[in-house]
Amino acid sequence: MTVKVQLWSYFRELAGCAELEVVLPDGATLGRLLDEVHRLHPRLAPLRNSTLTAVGVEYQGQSHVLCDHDEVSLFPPVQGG
Amino acid sequence: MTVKVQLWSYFRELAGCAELEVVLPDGATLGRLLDEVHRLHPRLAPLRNSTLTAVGVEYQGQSHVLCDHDEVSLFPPVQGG
Amino acid sequence: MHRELLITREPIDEPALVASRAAHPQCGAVVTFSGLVRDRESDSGIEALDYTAFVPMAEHQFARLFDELEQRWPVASVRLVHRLGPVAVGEASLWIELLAPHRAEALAACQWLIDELKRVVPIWKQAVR
Amino acid sequence: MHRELLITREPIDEPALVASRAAHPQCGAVVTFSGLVRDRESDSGIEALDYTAFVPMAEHQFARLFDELEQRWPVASVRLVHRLGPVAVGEASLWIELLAPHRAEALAACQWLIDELKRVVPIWKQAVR
Repeated sequence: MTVKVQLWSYFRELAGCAELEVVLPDGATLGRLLDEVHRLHPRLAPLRNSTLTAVGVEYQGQSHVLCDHDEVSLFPPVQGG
Repeated sequence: MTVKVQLWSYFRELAGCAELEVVLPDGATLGRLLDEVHRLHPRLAPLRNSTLTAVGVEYQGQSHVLCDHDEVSLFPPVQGG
Repeated sequence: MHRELLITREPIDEPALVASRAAHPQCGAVVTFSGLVRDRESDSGIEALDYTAFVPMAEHQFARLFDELEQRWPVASVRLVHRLGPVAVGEASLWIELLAPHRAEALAACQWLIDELKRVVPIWKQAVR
Repeated sequence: MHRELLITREPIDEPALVASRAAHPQCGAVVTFSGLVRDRESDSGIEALDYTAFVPMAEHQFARLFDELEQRWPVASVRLVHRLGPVAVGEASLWIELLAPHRAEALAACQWLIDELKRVVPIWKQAVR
């Protein structure tokens, strides 16, 4: 299956891109996706513990099971206000 | 000595006056003044425990010793805001 | 600490007060509180509250509260307006604005100031039905 | 609970927002919070903060916070504006207004809402020096 990954805030500068598509085995989790994104963009890997993860507009944890065509967002801690 | 007493809020309606002058022995306390005001205006007496007392623009307690020409204010709990 | 106090019989013009806020570039938080006259008092409907004050003492007690506020929190500015006379339901009887570097201190100072003014500032209200 | 949310690149017109407040005759307390850009960030001077957001998720997360706010406190109205793009020092990046019957609940809800939005709403800022 293929999921679309959006990066936000300074993750874009670190990775050098805002959006990528990742091919994963069916039933892969968000954690498995992070492994793959970090393999492709190793400068994001050291920030793994503070990375926030969402599928669509909802936060999801690393054990969340992804579906084909999911839109995943990865971003650093939020700073609004 | 003579002190001027101002009543505020519904103490005016209860006493039927806004201001009175009270003659007291030298060295009399605010508590002694309250006794005298309550003798003159007995409808204020039941409210003694909730009555707030000030000399000039400062709160003072019943043991405060008054001076000639002091301006004393008596009023119910405040309700601003 | 910048301080402004106004005890007035005029309506409180909240938008104008907000528009006249001075710049404090080290402040990240502005908290304002408006106290509005509710349509009920002691479980019965009212049309207005009529506020009276012992004005010189009220001014003095507000000044004391501002002194203490300044000791307790790093507030850069406090502005307070209290209206007297009849105030119709929905209108503001009280307006407070506090500026501070951070939100927690501005909110805490606001809560404290309202609690204290309701304890010590000689202002009273009477329901108009 | 009345709710309004605006995520905008336009300056926040605080006086106009205050002037457009709707009547809620059962409410005695209005708390507003303005978050202003401070002249320093991480101990060095700045000219502005540039805000970006993942807007659809920000809107959804604000809606969730408003739902929870309504469960927790008897708030009659919440209005919130968050600005995006460059916001100069002294300008507001955030404006919140809460109306409630009494002050304690309005102030507590305001504190909670700001704390939560800084935890979950996907908005980020970058210093402009």
